[in-house]
This record gives sequence, C-alpha cells and structure tokens, in this order.
Amino acid sequence: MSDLLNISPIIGSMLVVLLPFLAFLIQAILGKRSQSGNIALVSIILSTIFSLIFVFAEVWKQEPISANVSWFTIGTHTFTLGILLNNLTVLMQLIVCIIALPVHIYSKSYMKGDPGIHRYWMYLSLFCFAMLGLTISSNLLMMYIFWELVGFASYLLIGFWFTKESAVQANKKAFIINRIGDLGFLLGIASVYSMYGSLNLVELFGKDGLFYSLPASSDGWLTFTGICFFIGAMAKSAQFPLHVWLPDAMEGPTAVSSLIHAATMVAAGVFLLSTVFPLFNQTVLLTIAIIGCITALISAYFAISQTDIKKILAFSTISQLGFMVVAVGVGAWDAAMFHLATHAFFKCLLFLSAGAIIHEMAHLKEANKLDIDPQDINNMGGLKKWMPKTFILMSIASLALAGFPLTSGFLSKDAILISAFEWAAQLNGLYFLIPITLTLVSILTAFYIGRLIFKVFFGELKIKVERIHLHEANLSMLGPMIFLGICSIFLVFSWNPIAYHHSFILTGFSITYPFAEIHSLHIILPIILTISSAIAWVIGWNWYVKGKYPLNSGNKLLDISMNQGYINEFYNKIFVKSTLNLSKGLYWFDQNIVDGFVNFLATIVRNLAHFSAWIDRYIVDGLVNTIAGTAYYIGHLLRWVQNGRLQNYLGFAFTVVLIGIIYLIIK
Amino acid sequence: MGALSLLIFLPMIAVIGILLLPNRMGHSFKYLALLATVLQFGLAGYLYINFNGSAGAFSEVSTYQYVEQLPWIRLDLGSLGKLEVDYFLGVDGFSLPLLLLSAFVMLMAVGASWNIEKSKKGYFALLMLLNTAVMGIFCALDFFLFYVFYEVMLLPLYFLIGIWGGARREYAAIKFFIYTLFGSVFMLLVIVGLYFSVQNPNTGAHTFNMLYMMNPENYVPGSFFDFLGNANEIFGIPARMIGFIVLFVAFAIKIPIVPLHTWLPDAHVEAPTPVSIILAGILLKIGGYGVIRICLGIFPDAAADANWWLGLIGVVSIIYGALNALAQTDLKRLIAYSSVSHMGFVLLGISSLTAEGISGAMFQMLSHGFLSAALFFLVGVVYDRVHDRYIYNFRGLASIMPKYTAYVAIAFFASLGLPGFSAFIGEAFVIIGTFNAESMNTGIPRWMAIFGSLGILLSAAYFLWTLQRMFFGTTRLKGGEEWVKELKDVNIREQIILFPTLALALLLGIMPSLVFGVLNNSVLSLLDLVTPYL
Amino acid sequence: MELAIFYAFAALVIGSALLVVSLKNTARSLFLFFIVLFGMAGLFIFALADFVAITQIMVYVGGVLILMIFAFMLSNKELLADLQNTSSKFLSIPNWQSLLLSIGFLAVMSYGIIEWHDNFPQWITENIRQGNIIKSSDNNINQLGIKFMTQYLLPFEVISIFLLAALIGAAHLSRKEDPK
Amino acid sequence: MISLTHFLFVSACLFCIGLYAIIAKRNSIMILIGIEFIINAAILNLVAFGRYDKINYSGQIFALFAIVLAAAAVAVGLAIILNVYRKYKTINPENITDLRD
Repeated sequence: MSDLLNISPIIGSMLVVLLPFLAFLIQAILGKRSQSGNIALVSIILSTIFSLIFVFAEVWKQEPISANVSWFTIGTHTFTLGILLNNLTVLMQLIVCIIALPVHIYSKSYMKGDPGIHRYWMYLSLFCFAMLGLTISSNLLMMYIFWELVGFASYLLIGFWFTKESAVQANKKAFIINRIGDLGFLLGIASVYSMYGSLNLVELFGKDGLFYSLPASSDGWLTFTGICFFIGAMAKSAQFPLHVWLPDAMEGPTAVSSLIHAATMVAAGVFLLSTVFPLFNQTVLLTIAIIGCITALISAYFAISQTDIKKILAFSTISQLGFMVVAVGVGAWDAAMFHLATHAFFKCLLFLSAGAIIHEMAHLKEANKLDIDPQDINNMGGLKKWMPKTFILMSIASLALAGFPLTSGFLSKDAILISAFEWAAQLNGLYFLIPITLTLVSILTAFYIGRLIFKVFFGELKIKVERIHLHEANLSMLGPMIFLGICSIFLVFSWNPIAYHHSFILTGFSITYPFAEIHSLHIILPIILTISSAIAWVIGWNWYVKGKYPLNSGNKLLDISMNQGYINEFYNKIFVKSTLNLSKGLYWFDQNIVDGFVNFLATIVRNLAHFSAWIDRYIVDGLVNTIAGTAYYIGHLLRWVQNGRLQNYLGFAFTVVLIGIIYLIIK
Repeated sequence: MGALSLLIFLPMIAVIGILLLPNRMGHSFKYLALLATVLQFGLAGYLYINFNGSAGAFSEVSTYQYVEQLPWIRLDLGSLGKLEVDYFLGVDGFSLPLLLLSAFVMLMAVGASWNIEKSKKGYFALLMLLNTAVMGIFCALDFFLFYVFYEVMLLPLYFLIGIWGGARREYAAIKFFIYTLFGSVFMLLVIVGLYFSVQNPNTGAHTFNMLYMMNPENYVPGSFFDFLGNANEIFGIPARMIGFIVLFVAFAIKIPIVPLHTWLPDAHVEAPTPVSIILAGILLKIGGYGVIRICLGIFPDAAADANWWLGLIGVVSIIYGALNALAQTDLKRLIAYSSVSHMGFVLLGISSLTAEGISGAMFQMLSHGFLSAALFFLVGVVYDRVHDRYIYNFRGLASIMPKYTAYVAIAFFASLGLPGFSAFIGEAFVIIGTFNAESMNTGIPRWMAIFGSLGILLSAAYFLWTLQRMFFGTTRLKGGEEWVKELKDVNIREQIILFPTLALALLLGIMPSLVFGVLNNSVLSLLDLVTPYL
Repeated sequence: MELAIFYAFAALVIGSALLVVSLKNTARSLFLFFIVLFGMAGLFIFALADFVAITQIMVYVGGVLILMIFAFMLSNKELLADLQNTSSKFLSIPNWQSLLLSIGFLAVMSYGIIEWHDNFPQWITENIRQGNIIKSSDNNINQLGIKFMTQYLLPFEVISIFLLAALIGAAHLSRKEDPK
Repeated sequence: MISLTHFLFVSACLFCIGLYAIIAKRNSIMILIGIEFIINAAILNLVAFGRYDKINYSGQIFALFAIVLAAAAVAVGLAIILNVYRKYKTINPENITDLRD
C-alpha cells in the first residue's frame, strides 16, 4: 500500500492524462459492445483521485516540477515531450478532473438509450485525455497538439448527432474557427522558436529563462507573437470576432456543452494566456483587455434576448470569458484563473440544470407529441413547482454568476473588477472605460440570468397540455448537480466570504500587480454591484413574472440582440461567401486560363501538326504519290495490253507499225 | 548483387514471371505481384533497420550506405574524352524513407488492384515495371542512371492511365506524358551540360556521377556550368541559374507547382484507383526528392539565390490548391487539388533552407504519401460500389457505412493536420522552419509562413465541408434505394489496406523520430552544402 | 472499156470483201468469200496471169473453200450453230479501233501509192525499155512450165514436200482424240 | 493496159479489209478468211509486178507458190481451229486468253 501511495507527482500526472486515453482506446476497440460508459467513468474517477492526492496536494504552493524526454531531433534542436507541474497547471488539471467527473456521472443517465452512446463515451474520454494533457504540457508544441486534439474532440461531440443538419454545420463552424486560432497559436510557436530557439516553457519563462536572459528581438515581433497567441486564445475562448462558434456549438448534448463549452475547453484560452503571460508587452495586453471588454459587453447584450436556454448560457459563458480575458489584459492573470475556477463550477451547474430541464421538456414533448423546441424558455414557466431542487441549485449558480455575496462568483468577479479599476486608476483617462463597462456588464449579467430564472421557474407553464408529468431529475443527474452547487459557494475557495484576497487560489499564485491597491474600492464596488444587481432583479421580476413587459417585439435593439448582432450573417456574407466565390473563380481560372493555356498550347501544336500533316499528305506525299501513280497507270496501261488476246496483240503491233510509218512519212 | 539492386530488380523478376505465365493462370498474377511487393517491403524495412545515419558531407560516397558502384558504360569518344556512366546506387537519409514509402505504397497499390479484370497480365507487368523504375529513381546516384529510370517510369504510367483509366483517360494520359516529358527533355540538356563540366578527379574523364557534380572542385574551369567565377550567360541569366531553373521546372512539374499542375487533377481523376494511389503516393515525391537531391545538391549556389521565388511558388501552390479544392464537386478532384496544396508545403519547406523546413518538407512528403494514398483508396471504395464520386450525389453516408465514414474521417483529419498524425508534424515544421528562415537569413520572409499557414485553415474548410456534405446529415443518395444496397461497408480486404496506412500515419505522427532519426544528418549535410552561398 | 471491166471486177472484189467482213452470218460470209476469190481471179487475168487465175479458182474455190465448208459441215452441230450465229442483226457492228486502224493503213498506203505515182523502179523501166514485159499474146503456161522445171525446180520440190507435210499435219491435227 | 497503180490500190483495199477482219472479227473462221484476203492482196501485187519480168516469170511463179502455201495454211489453220474448239468449246478468240500474264 505504501508503494502505491508513493507515486511521484510526475507519474501521477501522467496517469491522470493516460487513464482517459486508455479508456478511449478500450472503448474504441470494443465499439458497440461498450455502452455503459463504466470504463470512462472509472478512468475519470481514478484520474480525479490521482490528480487530487498525488499531484495537486504534492505540488500546490511548492516548487514547480518538470520532466522531459526527448522526442525527436531536427537539425541541432531536440524537441521534447514533457510534463510541467506548477501551481497553474495542477490547478487547471484538478479543475478539469473535478468538473469532468460529475459530468460523466450525469451523462450516464442523461444519455441513456441514445443509439450512439458508445461513441459518446469514447469521445468524452478522448476529450478528457486531450484536455488533461493540455494542462500539464511542458512545451508549447505539445500544448499545441493537445490544443488541437481538444478542438477535435469538441468537433466530434458537437456533431454527435450527426444526422442533424444544424449539428453538423455547427461542428464544422466550430472547428474551422478554432483552426484560425490554431494558426495563431502555431505562428506564435514559430515566432517564439525563431526568437528563442526553444519551446520549453521552463526554459523560456522559468527562473533565468531564455525569455529574461536573451535580449528581446524587435518589439514589433514580440507584439506579433503576443497577438498570435492571443488569436489562439480568442478562438478557443470565444472572444469577440471569433466567438460565433460557441452559441452554435450548443447543438451538442447538453452534458457536453457543460463540460467543454462552459467549464473546461473554452477556458483553455485563458489558461494559455496565463501560461505565456510574460510574453505579452503593453500593446498586446491592452489589446487583450479591449477585446475582452468588448466580448463581455456584446455577449451580455446578446444574452438578454435569446430564447434558447442553452444559447443564453452560451452567451453568458462568452461574457464571463471576456471577464477573464480582461483580467489577463490588466495583468491580473491570477484573478482570471480564479474566475476560471469558480466559473467552471457554477457554469457547469447551470448547464447541467438546463440539461435536466430540457430533458424533462423533451419527455413532455414526446409524451404529448408536441411540436415545440424543448430548449425554448418561452415554452417553460412555473417549473419551480415540479423541480424544486433543480430550481434551488440553478438559483445558487445564477447568484454566483451574478456575483452575489456568499457565492464563489462574488469573490472572483470582485477580484477582476477591482483589479481592473486599480489598473485603470494607474493609467487614468480613457482606460476607465474598461472597468466601467465591466461593471455595466455585471449588472446586465444579473439581469439576463434573472430573466432566465424567472421565465423558467416562475409563473405558469406556457404550453397547455392535459397531463403534465414533469418531475425532478433522477439521482445520478441530481447528485452531480448538488456537488457542483456546493462548489459554487464561497467556502470552497475561501473562508472569508467578502475578501477575495484570502482565497487559496490567489494566495497560491501570489503575483505582484504592476498597479497599486486601492482599499476603498474593495468596499464600495461590491456594495454597488450587489445593489444594482438587486435592482436588476426587481425589474426582471416585474417584467417577466408580473407580466409588465414594457418593450414591444419590434424593438431594434432587441432585434440586434436576438440575431446576435447579425455577426454570423456578416461573416457568412463577407468571409464565407467571398472565399467560396474566390475559390469558384480560381477554379474557373484554373480550368479556363491555366489549363486553358495548356490546352490552347496543345491545340496550337495539334493544329500545326494537322497543318504539317496536310502538307505532308497532299504536297510532299502527293508528289511522290503522283509519280508513283503515273508509273502505276502506265504500268497498268501496259499490263492491259497484255490481255492474252491475239487480236489485240496484232492490233497493237499494227498500230505501232502504222504509227511508225506515219512517223517516217512525216519525217 | 547488392541489397539495393535486389530491391530494384525484384519487381522485374515478377514481371518476367507474369509475362511467362499463360493467360489462363490470370489469378496468379496478383499473387505474384503481391509476393514481390511484400518481399520488397520486407527488404526495405531491413535496410531501414540497418541504416545508421552517419554524418558526412552530402557529396561524399561514404555518407551513403548500401553503395553499389559498377562501371556500366565506358566509351572512348576520342577528342571528347571518355564517356563514363556508372551503375551507381546508394541511399542516405533523404532516399531511404522514400524507398520505404514507395515499397509500402506499391504494396497498397497491389492490394487496391485486387479486383482488376481488364487484361491482368499487362496490368500487373506494367505495375511491376513502374515499381522498378520508382525504386531506381530513389536509389540512383548517377545522373544518367537516374534519367534512365526517370524515363522508364513514364512508360508504364502512360499505359496504366491510358488503358485502365476512366472516361477521359487518353486525354489525361497524354497530358501527363507530355507534361513530364517536357520537363525531362530539358533536364537531359542540363545533364549533358553538367557532364561536360564535371570531371572524375580520379580518372580525369567526364562523368555523370551526381556526387562529383556536387563538389565544386570537380568542375572543369571555364566549362559551361563551372562552379565559381562562372561568367557564362544565356539571355542575361547566369548559366548555373539556367541549369537550376531547368532542373527545377522538370521536378516542379512532378511536385506539382501551381502554373504547372494541371496535369495532376486530370491524371489523378482519370487514373484507376491503384494508379491514383501510386501517382499521389510516390510520383509527386519524386519531384520533391529531385529538388532536394539534384537542384539543391548540384546547384546550391543558384538555389540560395532563387529560394525566395521557390518559397513564393510554394505559398501560391498552397493557397491556390486549397482554394481550388474548395470549389470541387468531384471527390477525387478535390483530393487531387488538396495534393497540390499539400505539396506546396514541401516546396515552401525546402525553400526555407532551414533544418526545420527541409525536415518538415521531407516529413510532409512521407505523410502525404501515406495519406493521399489512403484518400484515393477511400474514394475508390465508394466509386467501386456505385461508380459515382460526386459529392452532391451523396449525403448521410455515415448512417449506412459507419466504418467507412470512420476511416474517411480519420484520413481527412489526418490530412488536415490534426496533431497525432503525420501531416501535422510536416506542416507545423514547414511553417516553423519558414518562419525561422528570417532568423537564419536564408531570404525567406516571415509573411510566407503566415500565408502558408492559411493553407492549413483552408484544408480544414474543404475537408470538413466534404465530411459534412457527404457523410453527415440524413441519408439521401442520388441512386436511392439501389445505392443503399450497393453501398456496403468496407470489407476485410479494404480494411487490411486502410488500417496499416492510417496506423502508419498515426505512428509517424506520434514518433516522428522514426523519420527524423535517419533524416537529420542528411539534412544537416545538405545545409552545409547550401549555407556557404547564402 | 478495159478499165471499166477492171473496175467492175475491182468493185466486185472490194464490195464482196466488205460484205464478207461485215456480215453476221458466217455461212453467208463464206459464200461471199467465194465471189471475192472469183473476182480476184478476174483481176489476175487483167494482170496477164491467166494460169495464176485458173490456179486460183482451182485451188481456192475448188480446194480451200470446199475444204472450209465441208470441214465445218462435216464436223459437229454445235460448231455449225455457233457459226450460223442466229443474231437478229444482219450486219456486225464494226469494231471502231480496228476500223480506225484499217482506214489508217488504207490512208497510209493510198498516200504511198499516190506519192509513188508510177515512179517505176529501175528494173521495171529497164525491162520496159528492152521490151521484156509480158504481153497478152504470150504463152504463159508454156513459159511457166519451163521455168518450174528449170530455174525454179528446187523451190518447186520444196514447196511440194511442204504441201505434203502440211496436209499430213492437218490430217493429224483434225483427227479425233483417243477415247482413252 | 491497166496501170500498176490501179492494181496496187485494189490490193491495198483488200489488204485493209483483211486486216480489219483479222483484228475485229470474233470468229476464227473469219480471221482465216481475213488472212486469205491479205494473201490474195499480196498475190495480186505479185502478178501485177510480175508483168514486167518476162525473163524470170518470178511474179507469177511466186504467186503460184503463194496460192499453194495459202491452201496448206488454210488446211492447217482449220485443223487448229477444230482443235481449239474441242478444247475451249468456242472459236471466239476473245475468250481464249491463255497468253495473258
């Protein structure tokens, strides 16, 4: 037993990564024979245990550990595979494990009876493998590999119901947009490699790393590199211009949405930014902050009027990711990681609750043979009556999302907001736009999540059916939700419900901010936020529960919000259509100009050949043929004379004689 | 008889066997061909295992292994000196992986030819003849010998496309033939020019030995292709640059580069599946191999001057090919254009003249060899069943052919550079190497890497689009119920061919050192040859 | 008067000869040929060759012609039918090439005769001057007999043997084949 | 005294008729007759010229020879014709083309 417990963190973390991979392989080989998902479940349980006991407990707040093996050598450079265990990576790994475990349990009953269930478990294990591998990669190349594998797993899971056209469109979109980010990441890697000659994170950013010892090359390329990595993070974390895939990705199973598109994968972008944080110079950081701010604002705005329950949550995810990105941008990447951790729990819970609701609505739809969208919140209402536990859990999560005191969200959101204000105070002027916008977004967040809760749980059920048998989700679904609900409370992260500084995550990172602390903000801001959130809820209550809805449906602003700012349409028109047209045009060019030129040459040559063949046949050969023909006809004529008839011979003889005589006479 | 000779002429034994056997024993031909290719693959594997990539100069015989050198043609030309042609074989880190690839792809091609019905005798005999020629190209170190194999290769391909091909086979075969011949005819001129410029330092006779051609000291001072201080010009272009360009064009047609690529879609589309596999899997690699071995090896100075243009052509090929692939409705044509795009990476990587770039290019060639072969085979699977391969005629194949869809998806994702598969390593290192070129001052700007990486994005677009359009969604086929009956999932034979191919792509992606281990020293020695001229 | 009779004979000869060659029926031709030969005999007489004329009648009319007619009539029926050639046309269509040739020859000969125009060779003018020409009062038969038995004895004998050989040959040729 | 020219002219006519018969007629008998015409034409010339040779009488003597020879020729010719007929069942020389190459 003591031997077993003596697993080193490195081996432990390897096991954490490899167990899901093993599960993936076994399930891939077994195929349809493994439908229970027990293999995946066991592997993720073991991973979680290992991650918690042998990795997190060993490494947290300790010196970073890393181990590398050489992978291959190109030229004089050796590329390695390796594991890097520091506060950041082990925290991330643990979060992934702890979120993945309840989702696995939840999926067991949520996905029960699906004909493609064996694929589901396979993909899920693949995702866990990739995501866990991503967290502990010691070099950028390896991280990139897992980064893309995560995207691939997400592609598979979004398109899980591959016969559904919208799902297939969505997964294609998700993968291609992620590809843009991947390119950024790849170019960033190439840039780092060409500047520092190494991709190892320890060698680059560790103590006395290359990054600090080598003089930075040109500032321009440094900015370029930073932007490249940020583009990578933008795509994964659904930041503003590249956020469009995430709402569509909700086509996947809800459990998947909760794990991948709310808690873990989308956070990978923030994780990447935190990992390569030293690389960012002021320009890049400002860009990051601005983009994050825009993202937070517009997605909160879009969330307000969505009717699909999952889309609301998706936009709220984007918005919260915007918060995290702003945190990175202002230099408080520890706050970003903190928010990442808290957000992972409550957002996962929100999705799982939404999944439970959708599950019931779908049952209702099937039982009564209705033609409704089970995800549309306009069809719901008053569910509190049937699903009280879900209501409570979802409310906790919503409060956490809104940043209500005593929740985990309060702590992390405060950390970001206050850091942002402090940062802006340092720089003054227009920089204040960012924290103020974030405050506004917080209030909007409270409003739209309030809208969701009110529309779903309060009032009356909007669809009229005779027999309503809605009931609480079963235990294997409810259990994970309860677990996540507990995790959404402040106690899990900090003993102090008000001051975020005491949370163990922030103390673990203990980075020094480039800006001064402003104490008064720590008191004023939470109060303002809480009060304004409460006001927002009161308004929401009046509008959605009391039915005093003041706006009519033709409102322009609402329309834009409904249609997600027409960004998809814009992209479709500008990028997709133009690329397709360009490709069609180029194909035309290829067929008619390039190949046409070749064929034209061929035609010219052929015509020349025909011409010369004509000359050959009728002029050169014609001459020969004429001579030959003449000889032939003469020969033929002479041959005709020799026809065996004596009289003819005689006649010819006399003719010749006659001609001879005439000749003599004439002569 | 050395191992390489055995490798080259093993298929010839099969050819003789096939030709001697009477037609009524038609079933035995494929077994004979299979036997030859299996032995060949085994032999190639044996060579690979026993290879140790010793570091040495690119132009030294000692760098090469399994060397066989026999005098072949010795002709006293009087005042013109002596004609010296050797039967000179040898492999280094560049040719050995390609030999292994060729042996494997040939094995695949024989497997894919299992159901050929039309005049089997000729078919298998030509296939084996092609096999010999291809192996010879990768082994030859004498330029004359190289040229002989290069031309011998054309003949069986012409007939294989022209006789066993699709509807427009004659057009495609002739186009392919003339394109390649166009390049190789001019190559012959350069070969002759080189012959008169290079002397064997031991005998003083002119020689076709490639290794001597790589060494500046062996050039006759004042000769046409003289290495240093060469003032010869044609139309104001230096003679060595002319030589480089001509050789490059000859190989670039094979790669193919963008303005000279139009033979490829036609040839690939019209060729029967096994020949498409060979075309994509091996033939295109000959172009890349030729550029590395001959253009860079013999004309390093010109290559160092011209690499900006090479890189540009590579980038144009990548993007142009990818955009064209996006516009295709014929699955086979789509893959053909994707080949153009993927081979553009090879050129870009080579032009970067960095260790990463050239290694990446080589890796990309190998990876593309496996993957494009697998892709063409997969197209062949569906074409065999319903004789249609228009993307719009299929929808939702995943529901009726799940295994096939899985194979296609894996092949597609492997081709679009999913990490874990070989294409990723190739493409990533081409991009990294190209990006790094500016740090190495090889004259390739970084924007080429950035634009080149767009190809990766576009490849995702067209592959995913095809996947979505053909395989996902609800099943709707042009042929209706009849097609549903015809479209059986992949059978055992097809799986036996597909599985190892994709497994190899995966293996290479996970353990690139399998290739880089033998390749690395050769890349470094090549760079040693080129860098002095940068 | 003498000339008129000569021309009458000449016309008879030529006219009958033309008929001979243009008639379809061979039997009729043969009888017309008989007239030609008689006419020729007459013309011989005008050339003061009475013995030749008599021989002509005896040998030709009495021998050759009878031989011809009898030979055919006595051989077989098919040949006879073939010879009678019951064509509806009375005259055979002239073969234009041969006609042309014949007319050509006639023209050439006529031209020659006109050109010649009694430019007698030297031996004739010599004989005329010396009076060594045959006169109508001469006894030709007597002279011929003497000449045959003296000056031309050898040719006479040769021709006799030749005639004998020819007759035997003819008899041999026309005999029936052996049935075996 | 009839002048020599007249005889020659009649003889020429007869010769031409004979020639025509030889070439044009599709009947062996008629060819034989044609030959006789030509021989007769020759004999006429002989006797006509023979008038001016009283010393040798060569004209008339050769005319007699010619007549005899003609008779012999006719006999042999007829025999040949009969044999030809036996062999070819025709006496039309058009159909007897064994000499053809």
